[in-house]
Amino acid sequence: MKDIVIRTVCRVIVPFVQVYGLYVIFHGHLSPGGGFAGGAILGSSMVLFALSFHLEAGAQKLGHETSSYLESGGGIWYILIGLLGLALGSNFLTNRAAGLGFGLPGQLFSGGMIFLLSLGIGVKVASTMFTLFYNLSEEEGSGGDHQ
Amino acid sequence: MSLHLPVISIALLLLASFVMPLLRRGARAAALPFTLSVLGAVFTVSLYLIYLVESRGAFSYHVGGWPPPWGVELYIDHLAVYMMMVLSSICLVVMVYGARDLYHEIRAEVMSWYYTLYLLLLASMIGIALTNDLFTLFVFLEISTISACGIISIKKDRECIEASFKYLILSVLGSGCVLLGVAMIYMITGYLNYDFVAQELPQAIAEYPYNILMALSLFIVGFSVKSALFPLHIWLPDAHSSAPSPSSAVLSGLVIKIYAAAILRLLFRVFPAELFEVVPVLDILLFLSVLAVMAGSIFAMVQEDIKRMLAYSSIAQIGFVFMGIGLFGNRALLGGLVHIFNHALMKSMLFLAAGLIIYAAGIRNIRDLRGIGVRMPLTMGAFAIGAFSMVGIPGTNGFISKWHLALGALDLGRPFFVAIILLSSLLNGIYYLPIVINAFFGVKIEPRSEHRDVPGMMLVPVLILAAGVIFFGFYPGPILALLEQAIVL
Amino acid sequence: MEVNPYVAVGILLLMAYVFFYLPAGYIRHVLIVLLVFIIGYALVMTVSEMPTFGAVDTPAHNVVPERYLGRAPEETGAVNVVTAIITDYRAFDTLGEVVVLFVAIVAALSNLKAR
Amino acid sequence: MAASELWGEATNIVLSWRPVAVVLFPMTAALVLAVLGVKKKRHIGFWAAVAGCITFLLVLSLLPLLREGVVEHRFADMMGLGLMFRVDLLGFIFAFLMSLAWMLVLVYASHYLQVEGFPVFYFPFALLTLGSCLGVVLTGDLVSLFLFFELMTFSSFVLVITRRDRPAMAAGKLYLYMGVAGGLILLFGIFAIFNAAGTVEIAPLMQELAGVEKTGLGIVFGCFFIGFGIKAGVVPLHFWMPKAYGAGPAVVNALSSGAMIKAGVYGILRVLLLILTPASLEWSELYSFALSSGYWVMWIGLLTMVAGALLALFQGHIMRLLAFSSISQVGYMITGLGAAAYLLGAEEAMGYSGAVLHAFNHTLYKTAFFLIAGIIFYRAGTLELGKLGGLAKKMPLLTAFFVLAALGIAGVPGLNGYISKTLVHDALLEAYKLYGGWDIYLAEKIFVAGSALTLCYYLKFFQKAFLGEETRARIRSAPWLLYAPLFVLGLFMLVVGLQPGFFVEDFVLASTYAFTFEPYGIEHVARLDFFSYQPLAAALTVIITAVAIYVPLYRWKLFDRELPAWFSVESMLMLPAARLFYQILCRMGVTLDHSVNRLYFGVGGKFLKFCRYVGSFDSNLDSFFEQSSRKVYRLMERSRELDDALNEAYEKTGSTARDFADRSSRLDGALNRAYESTGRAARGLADRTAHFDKALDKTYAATGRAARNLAEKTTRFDRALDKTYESSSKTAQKLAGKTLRLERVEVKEPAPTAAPDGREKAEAGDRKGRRPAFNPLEWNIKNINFDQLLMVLMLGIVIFILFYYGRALVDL
Repeated sequence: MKDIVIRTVCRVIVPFVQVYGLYVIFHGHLSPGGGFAGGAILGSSMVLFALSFHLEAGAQKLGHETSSYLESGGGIWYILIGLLGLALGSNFLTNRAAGLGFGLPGQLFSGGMIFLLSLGIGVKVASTMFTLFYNLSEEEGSGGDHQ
Repeated sequence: MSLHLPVISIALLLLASFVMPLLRRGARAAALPFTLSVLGAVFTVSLYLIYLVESRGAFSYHVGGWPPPWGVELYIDHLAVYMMMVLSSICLVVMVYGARDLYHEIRAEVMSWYYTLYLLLLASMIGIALTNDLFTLFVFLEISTISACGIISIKKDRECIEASFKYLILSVLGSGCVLLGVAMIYMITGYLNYDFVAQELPQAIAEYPYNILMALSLFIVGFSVKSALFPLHIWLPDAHSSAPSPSSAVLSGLVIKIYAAAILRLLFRVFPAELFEVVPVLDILLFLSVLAVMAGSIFAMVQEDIKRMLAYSSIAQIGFVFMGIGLFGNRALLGGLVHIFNHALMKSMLFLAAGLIIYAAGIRNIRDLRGIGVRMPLTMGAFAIGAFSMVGIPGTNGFISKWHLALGALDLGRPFFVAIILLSSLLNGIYYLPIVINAFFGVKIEPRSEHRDVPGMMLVPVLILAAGVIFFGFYPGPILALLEQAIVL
Repeated sequence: MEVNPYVAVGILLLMAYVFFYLPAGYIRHVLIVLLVFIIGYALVMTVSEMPTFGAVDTPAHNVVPERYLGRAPEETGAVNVVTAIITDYRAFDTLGEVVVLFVAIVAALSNLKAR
Repeated sequence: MAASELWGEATNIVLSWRPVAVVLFPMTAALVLAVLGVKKKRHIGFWAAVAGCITFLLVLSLLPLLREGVVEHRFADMMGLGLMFRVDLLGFIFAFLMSLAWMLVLVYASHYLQVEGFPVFYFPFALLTLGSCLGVVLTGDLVSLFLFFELMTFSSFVLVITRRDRPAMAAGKLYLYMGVAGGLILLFGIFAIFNAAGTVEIAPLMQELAGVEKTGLGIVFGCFFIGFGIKAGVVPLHFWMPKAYGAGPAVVNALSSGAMIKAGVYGILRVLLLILTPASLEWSELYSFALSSGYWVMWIGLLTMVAGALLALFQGHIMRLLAFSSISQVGYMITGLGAAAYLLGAEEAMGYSGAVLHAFNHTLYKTAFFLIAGIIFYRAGTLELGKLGGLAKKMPLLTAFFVLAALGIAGVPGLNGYISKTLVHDALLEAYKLYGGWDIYLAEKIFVAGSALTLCYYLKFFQKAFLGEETRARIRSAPWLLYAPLFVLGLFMLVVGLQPGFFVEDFVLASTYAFTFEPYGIEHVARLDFFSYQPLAAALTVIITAVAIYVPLYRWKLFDRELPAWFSVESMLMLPAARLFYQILCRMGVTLDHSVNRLYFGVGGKFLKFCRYVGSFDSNLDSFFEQSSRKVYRLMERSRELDDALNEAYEKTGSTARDFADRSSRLDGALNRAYESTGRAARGLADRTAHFDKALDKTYAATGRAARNLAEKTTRFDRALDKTYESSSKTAQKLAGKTLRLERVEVKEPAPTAAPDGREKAEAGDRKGRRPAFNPLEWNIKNINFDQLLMVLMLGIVIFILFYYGRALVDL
């Protein structure tokens, strides 16, 4: 798509969308939202970028390798936080009872592991959307070339 | 610390599967040892858990430290550790085999994906075995469904894609049924935890009879699609015969059984026993299992592809497990449950042996197996042991499960099922024994393709499983002792 | 009302025959439509019997949501109860969801890359 | 009694490893031989013979232990129930005869098998079979017995197919399937016993089975009888034997006939006389069951005896003749056992000891016969009786052994067969004495006839093979090792025949301590004088009858002729029976079929007519549709013509309209100009009115101020009104929403229906035309399309649960 209007608008919009996505992730424990929603917003911003420019341009911004690192990293992060509760002498995925809770309810840095877990989920969801979009569209593109 | 072991083993498997795609280039060679060591660790953990449960009884684990109705609970009882042991042991042995076999069935680029899916499959099955929560059950069900499809379709074959697609569609249908059932149960009881649901259900029966029945039937349908009970088995032969041999072994040996174990838990721990006096669910399961036993054997008799024959035979064997559930007696249930392990041993061994034959001689057709016993005596010897076990010759573990099933049927005064069991044994004999006879004593056919040497790393797992078949045929004591405590009717 | 399970299984098998083995034709279509209606009726019955949505005396209004709604902020530190449930009370399920995403992508990729 | 002094008490249990060693040693030896011996074919025979001898010595080593009591060894955990070895004197007798036969045959085979080219699997599997046979007779519970019985089936299957040619494979498959089926039937019996009694130990279980119905007991016993009877070759189940024997070499047949069929007999013996007879001999329901089952078993035995002998009479092949002879001899044992059960509480020891001794004797002479047949094959290269002749001159030693064995089997006084046959015969006589009745009388006569027939076919064998003109087949020399086993067997035969007391009293009668037999009956047997007038007279009767049968047959040269096809096994008994059965079935079937056919034709004809009618209706309908569509088409054409005409008319009117428009535009221009001039006049007028306007404005402003004050007052009033409106409008909105939804539902448009085009129709027709015939081989479940509501199937369960059980649940 080489429409200058779309490109310009997207270039302007994408950072805002991403900031909004991060907001949704980070304020998941305070307001409606959370890892899944915020991750979806983040992922869709990248998809938007790739759609409006070119697939390759998108791939330059966020390489396949990086996205698969993020992909696994989100899950590993989640499990490691779960094991943190275990390391602190409590059960798997324990939050406040294991001493992870800090801050007053309502503040940004509060709720202990919930914030961190949301981050992991957000990264995971965003990279999943992006990776899936990329692989499927590349597949289609290469299939078209062969025909 | 030891109480955390069940959840640690799940977390370890998940962690390993997450790490697996990160192993690139140089580290790729580490994928296999890494996978094997994780599987070995889980197997060791499962053995230790058996010891733990034997010594201090069943215990429950509250994930996140939240008590049951609020948080997720894992319940580690005898049945759970039994299933965990079965799953992890067979998975370990099959993976040792797959280490060499997979390279000629799938491309090297996707090997790490295969390990990932394999570990995820094991993790989800262990999750299903351990969980005490309906929704967690559903989540793990989803994981196992998708990863099971993944390890079929990873072999880039037209047949594989078709089969796994069919499997996916039907399996997702089953998952949908289960989800709907879970929702209904939650709607009328307000709980997701098994124990609390069981507490609430007797009251709920009076108020919402249709809901509870619908939920029950949805569970049964969902799980029978997944475990390929007779009229819903149509996805199984394609899926299990076209998959790579290690996948077939795991799918046929374990994946269809874990759903049977899950439905067993639901039926006997969640739903009240009075329900079964009014609703003939168990009878329906029983007769479907009888049909499965007969139809599976008869279908298997007309097959020409060896893996397809084994797949049909699995349909018959899952019928035995369901027969144990449907008979609803201590001893019959013992027979059905011990058949989970026994069949996992022998069927995975048979699939691996078939895979070895395909690997070494490139033969899939049963007629071409003539005289192969002379060329591959150890492989065919293991196959023969498996075949004897299928027939139920004493001294093999197939006899043990049939013995207990038949006695269980007689305990309940239903000799008809004994006759069915024996008849199916005879049918098994009719299609398994000629293979063995022809392989060893048949007139040799000149091999069409060149004969590859069988690597020891592939042969050893098959022999280990064959030794297991014999060993547990003579000393089933430990398994039976464990299961006797698992059954609380 | 007692019905023989044999009969039930027999009819089930007949259905299996109809749906799996009967060649496409009018009988098949008519039977399918008939069954869909019956099942639809059954489902409607079930739904109509469900507890009234939002009523106070629904079974789902028990100790579970009570604690979730009343004590989530102090117990978990999260003001948003939904997030508190999915990432703290039932964080294990959410781990499962994350794994579902992962397994979906792995399965898809392994299929695409295996070619 | 002397016996109880010689042997230990039945209650005294000696724990020992020896029975396990006896069973495991040959199996281990088999494994070692299989691994090491495949390459060194020459030595494998020697080592197998050594292993056989060691096994025999091991079996003999049980003897000192038996003097103290019953030898036992248990593996508690094995197979869930425990594996149990238990040796009493009866088991020992069978183990002794089996290991003896095996040792001799293995010694013989180590040389003999060079004619067969040393089949690789023979020796290991022979030893394996020996181990499992010993296991069958040395175990103490039914499950262990079953384990070894199945093992025996599988290992002896390999022996049966030693030759690997087509008939051998066919016979082997028949043997295997019969064995597996028999094993499963046996298993059913074991299940039933275990379920009813709670144990599977071989001990009197009748009391525990008291709750079982008599038919149930009959079924259980039937299961055991069929399961063991298949191995023993009882007549309706014997048909695998001639095939298997005809296809196997002598060394295999000697084992099968000499020892393996004894395992079946042993099983029947244990089940009939121990498990399914009451422990005490007081009259009860159970007791009558034992008696009646004994009666029927006796008759089956007699049938087996006579049928086997009759069929043996007309065999031209030595192996098959001997096979039928084996069947016939098994009949003696079964008869003896049946008589023992029938005489329970009186003279049961007579039948029992006859059966056991006959099993022993049969091993002696039938092994000898097969070994002799082997030597004939070794030297002459053929086993067809028609091609042999005059062997007596060339092989006098062999002839002597043959005569010895033949006289033994025929029951000539002084040899072993006489003793056991006399015992069985006496049992029948005792039964006649006790119960009377024409049937027992008949049974006794049949027994005599069977014995006479036995003598007959051995006479025939002798006459055809050893006498007459000399064979043209090449004769080669045989090593002495082939004759050595015959010496041993001959010695045993003579000893048993001349010193019957030793065997009968010290072994056979002593072994009754495992059972609950009447002491006086045992005494009676012990005091029996075999060389008194009555048994000798009976033997003489048999011989005279035999001669009376044989001479006419020989005179009319019924044996000399080449046996016609209808004279073979199948055509003598099997085929007529089958044909009769078939005809009866056919008669019934045809009648049924005919009537059904007529019914079908009648109904079908009607239906066909109906179909035709419908078809014609259909075609009428078709033509109707066609005609109507043609008319519609015509109509359409006409309308098209109309359309064209209309089009032309439109065009014409169009051109006139254009003219008209041109003219009107001109008119327009003129009008425009007129407007312009009037406009200018109007502007002047407007200027004037503006002045007037300003004046008016001022007045308005003044009035406006007054009006605003008024308005402020009214707004306050308005707000109050608004509030009322708002609340009422909310209600109205809700109402409107509902009506809107209703409207939407009503306004929903019907979906356009797509017309099927011709190609699809053709495809559908094609699919219908290619509907496949029912062929299970082509069942490919892959092709089933599950696009259409797979779910429905599962929901069948839903329906049933919901609508039939829901109501009952509400009442719960």
